Order: sequence, then C-alpha cells, then structure tokens
Amino acid sequence: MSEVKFSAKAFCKIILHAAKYPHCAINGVLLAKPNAGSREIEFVDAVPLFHISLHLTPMSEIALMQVDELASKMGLVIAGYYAASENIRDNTFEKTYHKVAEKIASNYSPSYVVVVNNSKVSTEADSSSLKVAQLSEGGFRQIEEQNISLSPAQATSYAIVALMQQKAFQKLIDFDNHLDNICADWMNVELNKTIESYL
Amino acid sequence: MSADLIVDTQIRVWVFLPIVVITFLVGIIRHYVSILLSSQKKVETQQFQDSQLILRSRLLRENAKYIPKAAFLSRRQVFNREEDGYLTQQRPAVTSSMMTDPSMMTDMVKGNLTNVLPMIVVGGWINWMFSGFITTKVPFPLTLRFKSMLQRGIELNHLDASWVSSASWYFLNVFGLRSIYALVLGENNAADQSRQMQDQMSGAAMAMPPDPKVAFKAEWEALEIVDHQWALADIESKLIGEEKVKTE
Amino acid sequence: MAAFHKLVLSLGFLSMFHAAYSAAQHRSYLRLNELDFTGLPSDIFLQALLSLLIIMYGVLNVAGNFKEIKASADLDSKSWETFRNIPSFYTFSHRGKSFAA
Amino acid sequence: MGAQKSDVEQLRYWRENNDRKSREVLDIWLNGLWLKVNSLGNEKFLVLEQVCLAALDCHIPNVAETCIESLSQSFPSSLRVRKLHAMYFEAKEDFGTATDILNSIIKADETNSAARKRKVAVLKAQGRTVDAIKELTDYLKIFMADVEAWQELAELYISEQDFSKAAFCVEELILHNPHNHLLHQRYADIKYTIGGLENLETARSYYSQALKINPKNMRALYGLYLTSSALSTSAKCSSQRKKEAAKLVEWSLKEIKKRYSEANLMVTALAALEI
Repeated sequence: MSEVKFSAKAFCKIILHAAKYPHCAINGVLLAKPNAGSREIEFVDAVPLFHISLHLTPMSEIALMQVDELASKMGLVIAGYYAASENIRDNTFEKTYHKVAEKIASNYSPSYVVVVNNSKVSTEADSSSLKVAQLSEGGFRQIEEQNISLSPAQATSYAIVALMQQKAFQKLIDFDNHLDNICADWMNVELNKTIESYL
Repeated sequence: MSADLIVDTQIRVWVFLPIVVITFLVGIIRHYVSILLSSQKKVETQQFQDSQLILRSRLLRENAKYIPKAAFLSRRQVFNREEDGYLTQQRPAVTSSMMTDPSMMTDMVKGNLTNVLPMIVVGGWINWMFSGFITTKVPFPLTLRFKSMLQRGIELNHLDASWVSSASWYFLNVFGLRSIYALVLGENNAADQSRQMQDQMSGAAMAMPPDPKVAFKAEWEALEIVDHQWALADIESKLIGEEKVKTE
Repeated sequence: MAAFHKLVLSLGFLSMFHAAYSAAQHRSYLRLNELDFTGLPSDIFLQALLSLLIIMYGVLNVAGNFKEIKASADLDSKSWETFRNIPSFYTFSHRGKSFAA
Repeated sequence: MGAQKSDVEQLRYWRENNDRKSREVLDIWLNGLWLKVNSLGNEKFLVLEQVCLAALDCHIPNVAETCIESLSQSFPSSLRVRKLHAMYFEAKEDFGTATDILNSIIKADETNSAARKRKVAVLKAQGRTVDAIKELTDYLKIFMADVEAWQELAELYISEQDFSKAAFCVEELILHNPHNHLLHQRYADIKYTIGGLENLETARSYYSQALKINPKNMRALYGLYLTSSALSTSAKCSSQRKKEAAKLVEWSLKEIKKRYSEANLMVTALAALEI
C-alpha cells in the first residue's frame, strides 16, 4: 500500500483554507517532490486555489499554469488535488471530483485526491480529517487512514490548534483573493513563516 | 387699488392661525386613523405573476442588445409562441371583481372614510365658521385669473388678486402641509417600520391594470418588433482602440 | 470639518437674509421719500451675490461626496466575494458546524 | 460611544454589501454591542436579524435564540420573524419542522417570496440539489423578475455542471443588470467552460465587455488572454482571425504585466503565460 505524508505547511493550509470559508466549497493543489514510481509521497506544500466557483475552468487554467511554473522553479510538481464541498455531509470523492484532478493525473502519476472530511474537521484537526485517494484509471483507490500521516505529527497538531486560536485563517490567501487583489500573494509566504514559527 | 388695506390683527389670531392649526391636526388624525383602518393588502399570486412577467419582457426588450442573438430569439420564442407563450396564453377573463369581492368594497369605504369624508366635513365647517374674511396677502402681484383661486367666498371685483380669503387659505393649507407632515411624522415613522418588518415583498408588487390581456397584447407587439443588435459585436477592437488612446 | 462647513452655511444664510432685509428696507425708504425704484444699491447686490456663493460652497461640502457619473461606478469595487452572497439562500449545514463544536 | 457608532456603521456596511462575515458580526455583537442594542432605535431590529443570521451561521444557537426572542416580542405576528424561526430549525438540521413553518408562512401569505426561497435553501442544505433546482424553477415561474433567484439558480446549475442552463440564468441576470461587469465575466466563464469555437468567441466578447466596464477586473483580463490564445492556435480559425486573436493575446499580456508592475510585484509565475 502506498503511504501519504503531509508536511505541516501543506496540512495547515488545507485546514485553514477550509476554516476561512466554512460555507463555501474550496479547492487547491498539492505540491510534492517528484519521485515517480515510489510508493511513498510527501506533500510538502499546498496552494489554495478557489472558493467562489470551482467548476468554471478558465481561472483554474490560469492558476494551474502559474502554480506549475512556480513549482517547477522550486523543484516540485503538482501531484495532488484537494477539495472540500459546501455541504457538511458531502465527503465523497465523487461529489468533489473535478476536471482539475483529471488534468493533474495526466501530468503526474500517481496523483492523489484529498477530500476534507467536513464532519470530522475541527479546530483540533488531525490526519483523520482528510480522506485521500489515489487516482488511477478514472477510479479512486482510497488510502487507509493508518497510511496517512503528518510530518512532524505532534508539532503539526499543536500548530493547527494554535493557528486556529490565532485566527490565522484570516491571513490565508487563495487564488480567488489574488484575482480580486493582485497584491495578495497566493504562495502565502507570510503565512508559511507563521506556520513554521509554531513547529 | 393702490391704497393699502389694513387687516385687523384679530383676524390673525382668530382666523388665520386657527385654520393652520386645524388643518394640521386633522391631517395628523387622518394619518393615524388610516393606519388604524388599513388592512394588509393581499396580492393575488396570479396578479403578481403577471406583473413580474411584464417586467421581465420589458427588460428583455430594453437590454436585448447585451445578450447573444440566439439567446434573445429563444426567449422571444418562449414569450410570443402562438399557443402557449407567456404573453399569448389564454386566461380566464378577469371579471371586474369590484362588486363581487367584499374586501374591495371595504377598502373603498375605508379610503373614502379617511380621505374624502374629512375633506367635506372639515371644509364645510371651516367655510361656515370662518367665511368671508380676508386672511393674508401673498407678497407678490397676481393677475385677475387667480382671483377665483385665492378669493373663494369673497366676491369683490376691485380687490387686488394677491389677497387671500379664509376658504382659500384653508385649501392652500391642505395642499401645502404635505411636506410638513412628512417632516413631523417622518418618512419612515414607527408605523411604517412595523409594516415593513412584517413583510418586505408585497409592496414590490406593481399595480396592475385590471385586465392583463391588454397589457400582454401591447407587450407582445413591442417584443415582436424588436430588432436585435448585439452590442458586443465589435467589442474587442473597441477595447484595444480605447486603451491605446489612453496609454498614449 | 463638518462643523466648520455647517457654520459657513449658516453664516451664508444669515448674510443672505440680511441682504433681503436690506432690500426690503431700501424699498420702504424709497416709498417714504416717494422716489422711483431704479435698482438696488450695489452693496446689497454684492452682498446677495457673495452670500449665494458662500451658501453654495457650504451646501456642497455639507451634502457629502459626489457620485460617479458612470452608471456602473458603484459596481467597480464589487467582487464575486460579496456579490454571490444572497442571504435569502444561506444554508447552515456547512463546515462551520464542525469548527464550532 | 464612538466605538459603538463605528460598530453599527460597520454592521450596516456589511449588511448592505451582503458580506457574509458571520464571525466578525458575532464578535462585534459579543464585544459589547448586545448591551447597547436598545439605544439603536429602528436599526435595532435589522441588527438583531443580522446577528441572528450570523449566529446561525457560526452555530451558536443561544445567541440566535435571544435575537429571535426579542424580535418576536416586538413583532409577535410578523412573518419575517417566523422565517427566522424556520431558519433556526434549519441550522439545527430539523428540516421537517423548518419546512412546516415555511409552509404555514406561505399559506398565510401566498406571495411571500422569502419563505419560498428558504424552502429551496432547505433542500440545498439537505444536499438535494436536483430537488432544490426544481423547487427554484417553480418559484421562478411565478417570480420571474427575481434577480436573486436567477443568480442562485445559476450557481446551482454550475455546481451540477449543467453549464448551458447556467448560461441561460446568467443571460437573464445580464438583462436585469447590463452594467454589471461581474455578470459579463461570469457569463464568459461559463461559455469558456462549455468550450467549442463559437462559445470561445462569445466568451472573448464578454470578457472584453467586462473589461471595458471595469478595467480593474483581473479575471476578465486573464480570461481575455486565455480565450484569445486558444483562438489564435485553434485549427478551425481562418488566418485572418488568428492574426486578430494574436493581437489580442499580445495586448492582454501587456496589460497583465502592466497591472503587476503597477502594483510593484515581480511575479515569476507570469512567465507561464508566455508560451
């Protein structure tokens, strides 16, 4: 079975993105170091993309182009897609399925889909608030919970509690925010520093 | 005519001011009575739907140039289809519900009660109490035609037209005090607010002519003759051209 | 600043009334001396004009800012962020519940 | 006193702007506004309603309860307060009771659009999007000129990936409000998503229109770039048109870069666009 690891940066950003827009469906992409064929994957960073209208493609294309460019400069690849749906009970991969995931899969294999489990997520979120599946031949192969881990595990779970208390989600910027105000930085350099300070 | 008339100061105290006060107070009483009597006007769903339909088709006509031609044509088709288009559908004839609907009657009675009745009663009373006085003078000269308006109740041929009789003063007050009411009672006073709180929508229902057929027919005709010109046909070059001028 | 402009406005009105009163005085003076009316003295005229300008200045500043003449100007600052929020259709069964608990 | 005034103004601004800043609204309320609410005059009730919504949104039921309580004391028979009651049950996921209340409101007042809209929201909250769409189309048959409902329907169709119907709804919105750049941009987004040569051209026109109405709309600018670059490489286009499209690509790229340099940003990611 393959193993999936989330770095603190990636995990916190996913959860904070979900916390910033609790009433919206959200999505984003996950970056990893390329080592094709390996059973293990570690997502080192996440880029929050949209919360306004995920299903319309033009802005996703723009975002993917830019993220890809930047990721390749840093020696990373887009290897995963994360999403959370609007309704608390929709936690299936099918409901959150998106063309972007398909696109990522065509570029990098094996690629993963991560769904934020709306009913499990909380201010003390841990790896159980995420559901991960590997995307293969149009189907989802869910990865069991014990194979999903955070690195470093303990520090990350402390960090997320502190970040939620600080309301750090207000500082999180996704690509939609960037499009409304181009001065907002979707790479979240500032937020990364905050996250690291808690580790 | 040039010799100035001097009006007794007693007239000011006992005629001029009382008329102002009476009309003002009657206005306020009428306002509260009408609030007391007013019933929430019920709008029929059908009527509401008709007015919304008309509104939508009017918008379609006016702003058609902003949507693509195909979109416009399909909409017009839906509105104007031969048999069951929105504007051509068969409606059971709306008989005048004036006599059959009791609520209509009570509404009319209430309207009379609050508007016409006080006018007659108070007007008559004032005519009877304060008739035949000259009350005030407008500070500018007027032509003879104004005599009938400003000097009701006084038949003096040689009196300058800028003098105002008591009966006319009353009418001037009735019509002139409206903005004062708004000031005193407020545009959105307590009563208005509570009604607004109860329901914000039904006020939006437009007044409809009793027979929607006529309005539908007119709308149908107007929609038929709209010639669709897409406003965005050449927008790209306009955009670039405009921007060029700006940057240079 | 608003208080200052209100002061300017009331001063303007005072001055305007004073001009009007002076004009009336002038008329009655003429009548008493049985002179013909030819025109207002230039100082009253000037005062009226000046107070008009002062009132205009005061009103413009008291009344608030100007609106854009472009019909869509108000919309320029809007974004989908707020535009798509429709209170009538809010739903409450969303992630907020998990975060609140 | 000064602090309170700005709080109320802030709330009013959010209310009029349709901002869904529930956490912030609630913070203002709990940070002392609730003590002073009686001094607000007529605005009190609007504030209470707003806070009630915010509390429901944040799932803090006791605040919502107090708001509804004091509202129903002031307006015991108001349908609008009853609607809040229904929303309270909605937030508690007691959809049956909520629907019952809403039905009783509609029975009392046939033309009460707010209650009908809530019924759509109830269905949406249960995740029954298809039913919600059906309910909403029924609603729109009566209330044809209701802009909010058209907008919501468009969103629902988009979430169901039924883009051509969503496009219809946005057309309707454009008819109602032809000077709103957001609508033109959204229409173009949808057309682009549908794809195909003709739709691409339409999308390009609408992006241009959005950009013309509001030159600051970045999405429209990016969209214009995207559509025209797609057209300039499309095999089905004539060479004349390709040339035009290429000119647009160049222009929009220049504009995009100008925007970023005006904001003093050096964005390396923009290099991705120059292919």
